[in-house]
Amino acid sequence: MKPNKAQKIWMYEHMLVSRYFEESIEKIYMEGKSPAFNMANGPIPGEMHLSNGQEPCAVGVCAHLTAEDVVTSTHRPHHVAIAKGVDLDRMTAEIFGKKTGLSGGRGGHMHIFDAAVNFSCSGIIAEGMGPAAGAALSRQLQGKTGVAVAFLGDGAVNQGAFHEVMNLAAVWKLPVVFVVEDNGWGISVSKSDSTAVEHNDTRAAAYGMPGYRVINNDPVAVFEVAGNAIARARAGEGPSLIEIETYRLAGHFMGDAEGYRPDGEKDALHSKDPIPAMKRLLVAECGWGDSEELEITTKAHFRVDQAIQFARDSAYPEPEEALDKVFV
Amino acid sequence: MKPNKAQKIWMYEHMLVSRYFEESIEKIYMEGKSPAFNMANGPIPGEMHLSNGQEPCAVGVCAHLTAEDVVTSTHRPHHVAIAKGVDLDRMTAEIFGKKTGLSGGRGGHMHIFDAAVNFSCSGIIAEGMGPAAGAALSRQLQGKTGVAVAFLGDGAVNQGAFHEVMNLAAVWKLPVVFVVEDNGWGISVSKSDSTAVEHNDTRAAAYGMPGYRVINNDPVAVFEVAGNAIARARAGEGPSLIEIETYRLAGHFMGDAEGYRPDGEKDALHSKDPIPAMKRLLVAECGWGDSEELEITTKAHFRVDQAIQFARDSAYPEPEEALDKVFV
Amino acid sequence: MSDVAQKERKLTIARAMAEAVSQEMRTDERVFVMGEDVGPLGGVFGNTRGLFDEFGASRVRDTPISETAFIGAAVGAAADGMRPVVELMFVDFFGVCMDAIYNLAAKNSYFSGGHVPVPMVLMTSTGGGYSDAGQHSQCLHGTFAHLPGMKVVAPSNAYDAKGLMIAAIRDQNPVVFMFHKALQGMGWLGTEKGAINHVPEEAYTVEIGKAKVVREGKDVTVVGITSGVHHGLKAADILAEKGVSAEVLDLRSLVPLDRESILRSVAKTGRLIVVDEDYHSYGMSGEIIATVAEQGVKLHCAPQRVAYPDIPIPFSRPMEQWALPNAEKIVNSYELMTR
Amino acid sequence: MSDVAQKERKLTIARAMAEAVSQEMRTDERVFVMGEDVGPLGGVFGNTRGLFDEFGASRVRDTPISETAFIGAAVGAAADGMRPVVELMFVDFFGVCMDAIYNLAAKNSYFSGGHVPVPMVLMTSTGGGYSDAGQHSQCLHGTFAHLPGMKVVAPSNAYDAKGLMIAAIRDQNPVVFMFHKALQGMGWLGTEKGAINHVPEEAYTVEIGKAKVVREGKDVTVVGITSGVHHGLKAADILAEKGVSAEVLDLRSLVPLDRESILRSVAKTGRLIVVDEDYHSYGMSGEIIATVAEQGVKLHCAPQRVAYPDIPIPFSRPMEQWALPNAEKIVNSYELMTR
Ligand SMILES: Cc1ncc(C[n+]2csc(CCOP(=O)(O)OP(=O)(O)O)c2C)c(N)n1
Ligand SMILES: Cc1ncc(C[n+]2csc(CCOP(=O)(O)OP(=O)(O)O)c2C)c(N)n1
Ligand SMILES: [Mg+2]
Ligand SMILES: [Mg+2]
Repeated sequence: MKPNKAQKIWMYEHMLVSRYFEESIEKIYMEGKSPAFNMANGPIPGEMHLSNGQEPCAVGVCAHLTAEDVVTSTHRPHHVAIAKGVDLDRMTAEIFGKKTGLSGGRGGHMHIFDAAVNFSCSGIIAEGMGPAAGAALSRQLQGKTGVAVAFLGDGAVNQGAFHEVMNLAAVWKLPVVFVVEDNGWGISVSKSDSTAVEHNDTRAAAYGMPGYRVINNDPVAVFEVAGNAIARARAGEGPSLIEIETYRLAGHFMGDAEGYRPDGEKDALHSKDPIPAMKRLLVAECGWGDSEELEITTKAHFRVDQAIQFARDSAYPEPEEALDKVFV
Repeated sequence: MKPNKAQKIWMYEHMLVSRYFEESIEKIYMEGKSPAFNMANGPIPGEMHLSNGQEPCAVGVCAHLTAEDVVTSTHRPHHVAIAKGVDLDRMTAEIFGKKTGLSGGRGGHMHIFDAAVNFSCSGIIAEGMGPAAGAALSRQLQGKTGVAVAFLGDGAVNQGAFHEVMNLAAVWKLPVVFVVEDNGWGISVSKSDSTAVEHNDTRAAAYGMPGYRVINNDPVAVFEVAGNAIARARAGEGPSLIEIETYRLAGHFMGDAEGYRPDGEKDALHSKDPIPAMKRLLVAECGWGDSEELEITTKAHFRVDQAIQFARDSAYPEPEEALDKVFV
Repeated sequence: MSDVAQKERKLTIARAMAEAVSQEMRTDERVFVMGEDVGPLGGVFGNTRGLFDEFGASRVRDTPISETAFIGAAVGAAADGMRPVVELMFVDFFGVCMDAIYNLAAKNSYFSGGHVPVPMVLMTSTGGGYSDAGQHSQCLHGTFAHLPGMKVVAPSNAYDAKGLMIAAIRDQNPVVFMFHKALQGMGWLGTEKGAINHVPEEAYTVEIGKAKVVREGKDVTVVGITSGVHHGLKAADILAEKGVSAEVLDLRSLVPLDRESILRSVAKTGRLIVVDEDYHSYGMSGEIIATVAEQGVKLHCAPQRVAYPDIPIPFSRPMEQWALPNAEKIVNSYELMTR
Repeated sequence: MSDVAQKERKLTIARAMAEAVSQEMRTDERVFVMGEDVGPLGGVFGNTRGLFDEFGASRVRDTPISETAFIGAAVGAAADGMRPVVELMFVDFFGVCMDAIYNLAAKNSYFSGGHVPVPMVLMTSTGGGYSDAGQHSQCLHGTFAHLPGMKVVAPSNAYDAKGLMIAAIRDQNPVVFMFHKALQGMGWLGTEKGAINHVPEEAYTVEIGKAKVVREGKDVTVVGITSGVHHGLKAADILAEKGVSAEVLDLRSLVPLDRESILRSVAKTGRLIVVDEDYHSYGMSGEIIATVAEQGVKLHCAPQRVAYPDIPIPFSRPMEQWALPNAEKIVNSYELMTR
């Protein structure tokens, strides 16, 4: 299925929101961390994994999902969370560790939970696979609508959980789709140094599951392939695997010197930045002009700035709140 | 490569030894366990997983191995241990929990270790995969000869360790061969109810590894396929996966009522018992006669009876020895 | 009397567990069971017997040997409104799936600020004594109890097993339900008569986090769980013959831990012996003794523990039986502390 | 003096660990390194920096994100005569690979009757304090120490780090080497000055299983490991100003545990405070207190612990900092026990 104009614009808009969000987080993250870079300092402490460049994976898939559908994401979750419709104010407040955050500051950037849109993520590689399959099982058992999508990285495919869950989902014909964001790296280790096959879509055959690969980090191609896989899941025909060639434009996390990158890789990736590419497509196919661009950009910036203001204005939790919510 | 006469006889002989060993263990295991079957009682307490019917996997592979080659086996290890040349007296004593056992009675039937022939096994599903790959890595790093073979069951293929080790072995081109003993069952759960593909040889492609399937529990066919895979590993060309269709003629463990078996399965399997089949082959192809049969059977029984006598005659360890060998 | 006798309804822990799950499945559509061989076989240890026949293959699901997958799936199903009861066949296998248990099931409530609770039960068998060696005989309740976010219960008898299981299924939080193989009442694992007791037909709960004085006494408090409780009761009989009155406390739950009941009993008796089949160091026995020590409870003599030594569990019977806690060791411990 | 100053060779724990491994690799062909990002990157926490350049890709191996595979492989390589040093990037990830650690590496010596030793080192980072949240900030040394068959060491300073690492590599048994991120001396994780100390150039060992009195005192014994030692030292300074003389004991090793040194110190001071960044219950703090209690050491007051509460580690700074042990809590604990 091809995206119509509205869907293309929806994708572009969410790509813009996500990118501007990450750029803003990047700046704020550095507050209080210079001259001496110490992760513990600043308004956003701890690790920070930015998704710049990987927006196509998020929007191309989530364009087909509603709030009732379930998504599990990774340690690099912002773009997916935004495309899934997570409450941006409360997500930002969570990243700042504020009381108004989705989890009251208990989780932070690697632990974004928004029950209202069935989104969650985690910091352990491939850990979202099981819960996605389980949510899909829940819908199957209850005869309820809704599918589950598990996002994971190319490095995560080599984790045992991937194999176990792929097999289980296939044996039980669960309404779930597995989406591999292939940015070619697992921190400093390249996909080719860690993966025995060139591309992971070939691994779907090991589970009698359809496997697809999308190249060139193309949101429209992702939309088409994901649309079919998700429709298949909704129709009760079982799970699919999609590997998307995408670009990690930033470091693995903030503070990464990226010395492991081959010369020129960074520039080459930036020259293929999916956001200008998507804009060119809108201009070519959807009569996109400066006024539309200005309007959508302004709107995107406004939403993000508003969320960041909300986070900054929010209070920190009381220290003792650390003791709550261990059990409910 | 085809087995010559001597190799066929070697395989048959070790099949006989293994089978008679299991039949003897089966009898002895029941001593002290009737009328009330209590695992804790008798000369051989605890769980007992017999290998009756799976002898072809052991002899067809181990016919190509020497003492320096490394083998890791499973919770169902006797046939493989015998084919690998494990000290039968001390292995039997270990199964009886005697001081003269390979591990002084600390391990028992699921933990047979014979360093002299580089054999080990364990009670956790797919746990032998990593150590086999590691031994292969050790040989690769040291430029030493010798390959490693990991045996596992069809049920174990769905354990995460399988996936991780297959990938690692392929990426590092390790001299290791993975042998799946496909008896169609994981305790009471059938392969078809737990595995998303019909046969696991297809899963080798997920690691860019050659995958083979041997049907009909045929020792000669196993010999041929394993010979090629092991030669490939010795030549430094990397790992392979072999799935062997085999038969579990006994229950999962002693005491298993086997109510989960479809009607007639047990009889059908016994009618395909690989031992009489192998004898017919020797008769047809190697001029095998009653005298040869009598001689080899007598020899096999003698060896096993001797080992069992050794185990029975051996003393139990002193209780306090339980404290030794935690650290060396 | 005979009237009471008729009312007696003695069950094994295995049957009590299965009855609890089936009763909850009848009244609560959200409850379902997953695990290896929990279906037609009824569980290797009998605790799901009959469920497959009554509820069918979709609510009583045999799984592949993929603990990480199906326990992770249980977390996702629980988050989506179901009430999974999953089985890890032997606790010894926790090493292949602990992430799904301690990082996922146990922490999602906290990570989500309480918005995504994980109401699931993880059943798992523990314990040795029948020569199943070092990968099939461990208790490991201390390992689970050390990690925050999951409740940990372990019954010593069928009555508690049913009540704790129903309480666990109805709990909004992940509950690890550890059943000791020697107490299951499966003939082939031997039978501890003391674990087979009266179980009411109707559904009832035993509150999670409350210990129980299973025998009153005034000279020494013996604290234990599962098998340790039965060793303690046998020791109390022997001590009684020697004129010593031992109180036996069944913790029943390690998380939450009923520290009050421990302190109350020890304050009364002035002596403490902790019995634990789990490994000696950095586990339950140390925690119980520390609980009493840090409160400054006045004792007549130093508290002692009868725990499993810090060694893998040996296969050979003489070595394993020697290493296990038992009534004699408890009696000796008492005599040493009062010498 | 200036002469001594020149001889001073201050290193961070990260550099001391890398130096120890490189020196052993030079003298022992069997030693090699495996883990995620241990190669060109030099380890996320700097403890393999320089090794790849000196020894190359075959002896310093980046792995896929497959902990079960490469730790299991380390066991097989060790059994085959090699001396692998493998890294589990964060101890929080133990849940995906604990079977290979506790059932395989830790038990093969026992299962083989001592015929197949497993001489390997598992390096893993621990600890929080920099807002890395609940899956990247745990200590968990109690979890490893509870399970038999592996030695567990954790240095508080660079001198011990080098000596313990060399001892671990030369040990015939599996050794879990836990290094605390806040003590690594990586600027981006903050810097604990007290962890950076003089490290002799030549190879040397620190005996595994021996605690060290890092500050002598007579009024109270503060027992800790890694970060806890530094909290204890800071508390001792504060207490000194109040005229209280605190002795600080750095355990350095949890398995084997140097119970003698603990008892000796507490017998002298008559007071005990255990500091632990690992979870409060069923862990190290309970074991240390029980060790003293069961020996009946006469104390002036009840022993206390300053440990991490039984909650997942929160991300938000005010909550995490409030939950962590620190010098003030130790001082308060002392003042409460002596009030
Ligand atoms: C089980 C586990 N092992 C290791 C890590 C440390 N780690 C965090 S992110 C990462 C790289 C992941 O690579 P990939 O899956 O490709 O995702 P990407 O970072 O490229 O988005 C690693 C190794 C972890 N979080 N969990
Ligand atoms: C990790 C793990 N999960 C479950 C078990 C329990 N278990 C022992 S044998 C077995 C079945 C194994 O089936 P398969 O691998 O086909 O070997 P087979 O018994 O058929 O020889 C199971 C589930 C185990 N030992 N380890
Ligand atoms: Mg990647
Ligand atoms: Mg099988």
